[in-house]
Amino acid sequence: MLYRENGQFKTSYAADQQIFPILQDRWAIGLLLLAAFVAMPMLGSEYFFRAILIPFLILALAALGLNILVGYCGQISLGTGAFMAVGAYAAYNFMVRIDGMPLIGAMLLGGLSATVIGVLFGIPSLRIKGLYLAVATLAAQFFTDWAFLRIGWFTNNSTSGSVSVGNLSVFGIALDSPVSKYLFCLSVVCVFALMAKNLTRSAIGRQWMAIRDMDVAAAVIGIRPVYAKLTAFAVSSFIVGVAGVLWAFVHLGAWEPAAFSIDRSFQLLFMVIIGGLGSISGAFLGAAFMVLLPVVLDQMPHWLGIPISTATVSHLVHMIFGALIVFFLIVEPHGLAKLWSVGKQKMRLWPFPH
Amino acid sequence: MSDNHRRDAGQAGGLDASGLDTFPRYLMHHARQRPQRPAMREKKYGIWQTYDWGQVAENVRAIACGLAQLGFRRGDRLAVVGDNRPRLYWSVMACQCLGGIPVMMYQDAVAQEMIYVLQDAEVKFAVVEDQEQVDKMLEIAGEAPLLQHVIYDDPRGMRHYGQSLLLGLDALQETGRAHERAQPDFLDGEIAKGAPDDISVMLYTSGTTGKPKGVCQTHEAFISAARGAIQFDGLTEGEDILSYLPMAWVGDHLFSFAQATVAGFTINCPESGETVMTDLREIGPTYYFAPPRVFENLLTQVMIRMEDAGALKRGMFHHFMDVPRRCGADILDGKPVSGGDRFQYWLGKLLVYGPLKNVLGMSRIRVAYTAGAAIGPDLFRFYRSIGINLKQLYGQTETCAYVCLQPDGQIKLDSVGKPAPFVEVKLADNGEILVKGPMLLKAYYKRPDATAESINADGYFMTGDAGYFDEDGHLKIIDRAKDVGKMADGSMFAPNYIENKLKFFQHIKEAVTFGSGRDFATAFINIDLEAVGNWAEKKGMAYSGYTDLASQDAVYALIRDCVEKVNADLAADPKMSGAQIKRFLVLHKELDADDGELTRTRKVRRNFIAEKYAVLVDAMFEGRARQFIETQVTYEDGRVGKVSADLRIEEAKTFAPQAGQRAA
Amino acid sequence: MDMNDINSAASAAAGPGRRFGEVILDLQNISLRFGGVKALTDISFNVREHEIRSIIGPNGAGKSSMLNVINGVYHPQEGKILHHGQERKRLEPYMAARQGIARTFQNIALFKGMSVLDNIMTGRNLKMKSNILQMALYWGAAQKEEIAHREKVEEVIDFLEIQDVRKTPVGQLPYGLQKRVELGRALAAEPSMLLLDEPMAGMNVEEKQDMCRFILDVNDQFGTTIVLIEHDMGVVMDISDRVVVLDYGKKIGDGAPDEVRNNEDVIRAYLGTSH
Amino acid sequence: MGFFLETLFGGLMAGMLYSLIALGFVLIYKASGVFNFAQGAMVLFAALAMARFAEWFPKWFGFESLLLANLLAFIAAMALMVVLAWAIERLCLSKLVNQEGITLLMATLGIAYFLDGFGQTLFGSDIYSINVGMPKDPAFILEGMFEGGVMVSKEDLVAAVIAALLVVVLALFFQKTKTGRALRAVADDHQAAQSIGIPLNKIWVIVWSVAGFAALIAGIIWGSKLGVQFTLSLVALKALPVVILGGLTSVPGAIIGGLIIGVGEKLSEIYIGPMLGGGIEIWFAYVLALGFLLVRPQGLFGEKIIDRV
Repeated sequence: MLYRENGQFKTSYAADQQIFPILQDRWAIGLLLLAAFVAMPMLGSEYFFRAILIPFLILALAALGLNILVGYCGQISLGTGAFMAVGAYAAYNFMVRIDGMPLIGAMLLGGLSATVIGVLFGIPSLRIKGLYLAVATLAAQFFTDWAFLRIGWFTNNSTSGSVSVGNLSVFGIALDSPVSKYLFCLSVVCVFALMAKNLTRSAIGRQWMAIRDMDVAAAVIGIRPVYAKLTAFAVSSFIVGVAGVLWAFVHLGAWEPAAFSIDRSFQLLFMVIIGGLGSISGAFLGAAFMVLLPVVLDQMPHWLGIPISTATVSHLVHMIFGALIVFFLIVEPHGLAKLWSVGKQKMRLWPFPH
Repeated sequence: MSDNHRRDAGQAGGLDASGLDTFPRYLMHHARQRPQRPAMREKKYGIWQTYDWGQVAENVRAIACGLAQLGFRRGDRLAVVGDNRPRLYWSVMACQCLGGIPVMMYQDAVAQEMIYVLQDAEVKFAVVEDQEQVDKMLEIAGEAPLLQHVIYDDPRGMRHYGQSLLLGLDALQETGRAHERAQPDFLDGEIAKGAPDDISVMLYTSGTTGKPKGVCQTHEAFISAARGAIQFDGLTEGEDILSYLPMAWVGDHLFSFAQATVAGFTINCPESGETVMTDLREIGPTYYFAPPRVFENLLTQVMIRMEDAGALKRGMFHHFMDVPRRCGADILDGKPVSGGDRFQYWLGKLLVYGPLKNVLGMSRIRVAYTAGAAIGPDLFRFYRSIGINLKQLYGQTETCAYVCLQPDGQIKLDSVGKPAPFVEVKLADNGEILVKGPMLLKAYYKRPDATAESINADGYFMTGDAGYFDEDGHLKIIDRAKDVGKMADGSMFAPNYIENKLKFFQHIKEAVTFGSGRDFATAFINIDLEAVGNWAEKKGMAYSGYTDLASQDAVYALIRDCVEKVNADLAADPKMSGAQIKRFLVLHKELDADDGELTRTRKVRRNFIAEKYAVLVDAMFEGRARQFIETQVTYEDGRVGKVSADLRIEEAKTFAPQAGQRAA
Repeated sequence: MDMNDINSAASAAAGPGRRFGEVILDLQNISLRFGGVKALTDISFNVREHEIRSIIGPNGAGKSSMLNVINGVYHPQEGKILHHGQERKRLEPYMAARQGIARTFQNIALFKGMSVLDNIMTGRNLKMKSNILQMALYWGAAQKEEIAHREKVEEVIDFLEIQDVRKTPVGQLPYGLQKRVELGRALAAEPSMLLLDEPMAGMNVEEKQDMCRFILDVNDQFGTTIVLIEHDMGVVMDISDRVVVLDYGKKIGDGAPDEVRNNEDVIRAYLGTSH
Repeated sequence: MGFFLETLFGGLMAGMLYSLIALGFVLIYKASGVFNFAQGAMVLFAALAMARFAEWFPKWFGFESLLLANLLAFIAAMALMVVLAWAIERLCLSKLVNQEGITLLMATLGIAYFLDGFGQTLFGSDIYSINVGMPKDPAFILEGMFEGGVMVSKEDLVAAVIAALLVVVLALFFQKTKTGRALRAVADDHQAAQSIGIPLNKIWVIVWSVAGFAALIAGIIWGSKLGVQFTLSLVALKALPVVILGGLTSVPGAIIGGLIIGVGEKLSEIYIGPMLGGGIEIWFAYVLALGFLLVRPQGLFGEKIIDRV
């Protein structure tokens, strides 16, 4: 309806292959970024940053990483929490053991550590598929849960089992306020989202999708399954690891292994399914949905004046998520992102139905 | 009485002192003035490959020199056959540079039809698009002995063609570049030899009667027509036009070739026939020209697609389509309108007109023209009401399609506007429209008899159309002058006029009326398979094809309704009330250009049809209720078959002259 | 079925000047078993450069298994394969692709979640050299490479006349077009040998005609060697240079189309029953 | 030595329970190709139903007999599991026919989440106990061979007997009843199953009901031992490596796999655990299964997977 595409013709492949080929979309994304970077910091309350925006951004980043593995490459993972944990603890160790380690450096090193572990646990994917792989990734989950709990070295022999970081700063700017934390997360997420998008529209992204859609055919045109799958594990774990660092350092500040339990893994998988397998925007939509729904449900009794206990709310959330997973798998496996793009397509063809 | 209308009486023609009086000079001028501006774009390999004026000039020079090297001389004829491709336009320009005459041919003509033009125009060289056209040329080369070289643009599938006649355009350009390097001044010399009254192009008339005639137009004629139009509508080098109508049609030659070359704007060539709609959407031309049937097909598509929409959306669509019917014209023409309507129109623009234009690829249109046939009032109103500045013009191949234009803000549904700049229009005593101006043809090729017949002693071209000027000086066309006949009782019978009224109904695709010298008028109807088919599907009617659908009772009832509405309309016009359609039938087959029933521009060949279907005509006037007929048909692949049917003839209500109401 | 149209299209394009080269692929005494089931038994035949080599036989004769052996999807338990004169050890499909062998599948094996353009782009993947970091930045070399390969892919799209669907998800295309896209994906790899597994199955006459034309054009313009499995005898006999006939996993005939047509074993096993 | 045997027995007992849960997985996988991640949630759901019904019925109907309460609760819980099986088939599986395994797996994850929430909404989320009269005191066996004998929990013994019985019952069901044979046919060939005259969707309902039954038994045993609480749902995750080890399609595989994992877990915890800091029970089973996967992906008793192109 709002689209005016006449005259937006492409005279070069570079223009044709850009991420948002439609002018109106570029405007929309520009406005969105402007709102996120400028308007939000001026308007948002502290609660809003702490409880909604920051978790949303970090979980979206993790979901983005997971989506590369599950949505683009078709390799299931139930161990996302483990890779987040690896990122978080690795970064923690780099911070406490190396003097003057900058936050960004620790974050990237944390990501790299997660990559190593991710690839390690991804190796079984070369021989096994689907549910078997799910078990392999679960193994990663349980193993790391245990390792960070029981092996004192990882926690710098913290007696309580909990570790914490303080006095974060980036390029000399202290991350002490919710707004500064929010802006830091936002920047990281934007950079990674862009890079993830670039990968998925490049040769490597096509290799992943080829493996996902039909692995035999992919091998026959010269795609090495080993390479495609392991790169997907590597890239996915890297992003997930970085998200783990942000979750631990920026969002929590002090944490124990339970922060990255199997529940986290499931939560992220659900985000990806509800948001949309195989799309970048799906990760954001899924994360927004998963973060907002409990908040809304929590507030609902107040608005409606019906007393519902917090426990009941959390059970309701479980039920709704469970039902939605099944619903989306049946009705729209590509999730909210697909609904969004269908809506967009309708807008482009408005007033025609198709 | 003789009525004489003319604009810019002080100026004799379109040429001025700038020295830009031939197309090659214009080309070289743009190559110097605006070498970086896009001259042509072609959707190929997924993107719009762009050629700026500098590149176009370089390519044209290479082709021209290549042709010269092959022995192409001044005055030689070069046939150009194919879809709208940049390199074919360049070939036209190259030919003009050398003082040759491009002969534009319809690319969908079968080989046998092409023989005539090749022979008549004594074509020596041909530039064709692809293997398909090459095959046709090779098939008939034996019958056109003068043909020396066939140059093809697209080398696809040509590997094993060993014929010495053939040459690739790439190879031609290579030799041309070598030639140019050897004799850098050669081509400029040839361009300098050109004169404004040299023939710039030969376009063949569609030949409603008799064999096609080659219309010879000079550089001056087309340049004047182009300049006049550019000045009239304020066109600039920034316009974009999508060229997808046959290059052999005068409309494409004026709008795409001549005007773009004069104004320096951009020609855009679609990727293929299947992608025109997508390409139109992408380019979003600012300047647009198409015959009414294109607009009609688009509207039919719009309506059919809207039918699939949900009830809410459909309701919204129809509601907002009604708003401009009330006030749209006034808003476009800047007249005062109530605030409520203004708001509704604004809302409609947001919800319907704007998006609709976007989907149709018409968001950026500043000026759009239609011509070539009468346009239905509903159709015309539709496009104007969604905010497209659609106007009508009047002209023919012999006048570079340039006689009358509708000025902005003075749009009438049933007129073709005022005489265009440099054009003088007057009416003969029998109502025939006579025109004079720089855009007139130089001659019909090798047909002095025909030339003399159509240009009178005072230098006026006799259009053969009958019409009159209304009180505002707008020209109104009624019919072909020779077709306007009299009924047995002496009242006027204008078949085209009635047929057009019939064709304005979406369910009627073609109509042929008879009545000259008879007691009453009758009509053959062709239903529109898409529209009627859709209508039938909605009613749950089963049908197995055109012939079956055309014979159904419900369809007859539908058509009778249309005929009666036209009758009511005719009854209101004292001059026409005697020509109401009393009997009609729905033909069992679609009239087809391949069967010779339509011209290539889809005009009905009435006399041919009257002869071919004489049994049916007789049956209608003799009052029979049924008539058996067997007809030969030509299929798309060229095979010939027969269809037969026992056709029903039905009566339609007629109205007393005073009782009629305006319906259409 | 009336195959005259296809035949004429084929012979027009085949024309003169076809050149056969050396034997580039030599299969010697190949046997393949799945568990206890014998799919191929002691089969030997060769493929010459630039020829169109057809494999025919009734359903279940082992034709597809043969192609799968050639490009490394299956590994025969016995026998030798010489490619360009060198014996091939255990070969994985992606290695076959590296050696210039591309193929299409009997049941369309397109990447359903991707557009036509992306599907064909995957065919270029072996030729793309950017590393992950460059791709993530999508800048400089990576973008240039992407564009360069897009140009090649557009040529394939143009060649196969599928311009109007280039951005359509392949799942939405009709069957005949999907087959064409699959051929496009194989062609994009610029293979020296193309294995086609029933490229015309399920097509109407017009689509078959088009496909025939494409196959002959590929063979002719790019000199690609083609190994073809096809059920339509009219097509096979018309466009093949040599034909090998399988029945129950055994070779029962091999030679020029006319020889095969007159071979009694072949007539009994195959032609006699189905034609 | 005595200590070793004690550990071994302990492991076997735990393994028997793993086997029970794994049985549920195998049944469903065999009959419908679905890897049922919700088996754990079903165990929790069944156990919650059992515990709460046994608590509520005496109050609602005014009787005090523990036996009657347990009996009624068992019947009601079983009925609930049948309804659940029917609902899952109706609302979910029937709409995902012919989807890829990975999609079905994610769907069962959704079901698991839903059941977790649903069960706790219906029955509450505290810790409940199931008292079906299981003996709680330990017994000593083999006193003649070792000093002090070997201590085993009677509860475990009873549980093991029940589990073994269940396996026998299921085996009989599959071998001797018409429905059971149909179920086996389904596993081999869907069309053959239809020719027996039982519609596929009905078979699925039956299979899920049987899996529900297995879940209920497992739930009761675990619940009476450890109390019914949310973690029960996670215990079921332990059964995953069991099926991998034993082979997804093999009933005996589920039993033997369960025993191996149970024993391995306990022994490794005692003998390797201290070297690694303890608590390796959590991952031992998984790492064992993972290692096994790399060597023999089809498991001990599973059918070899052949990809045909």
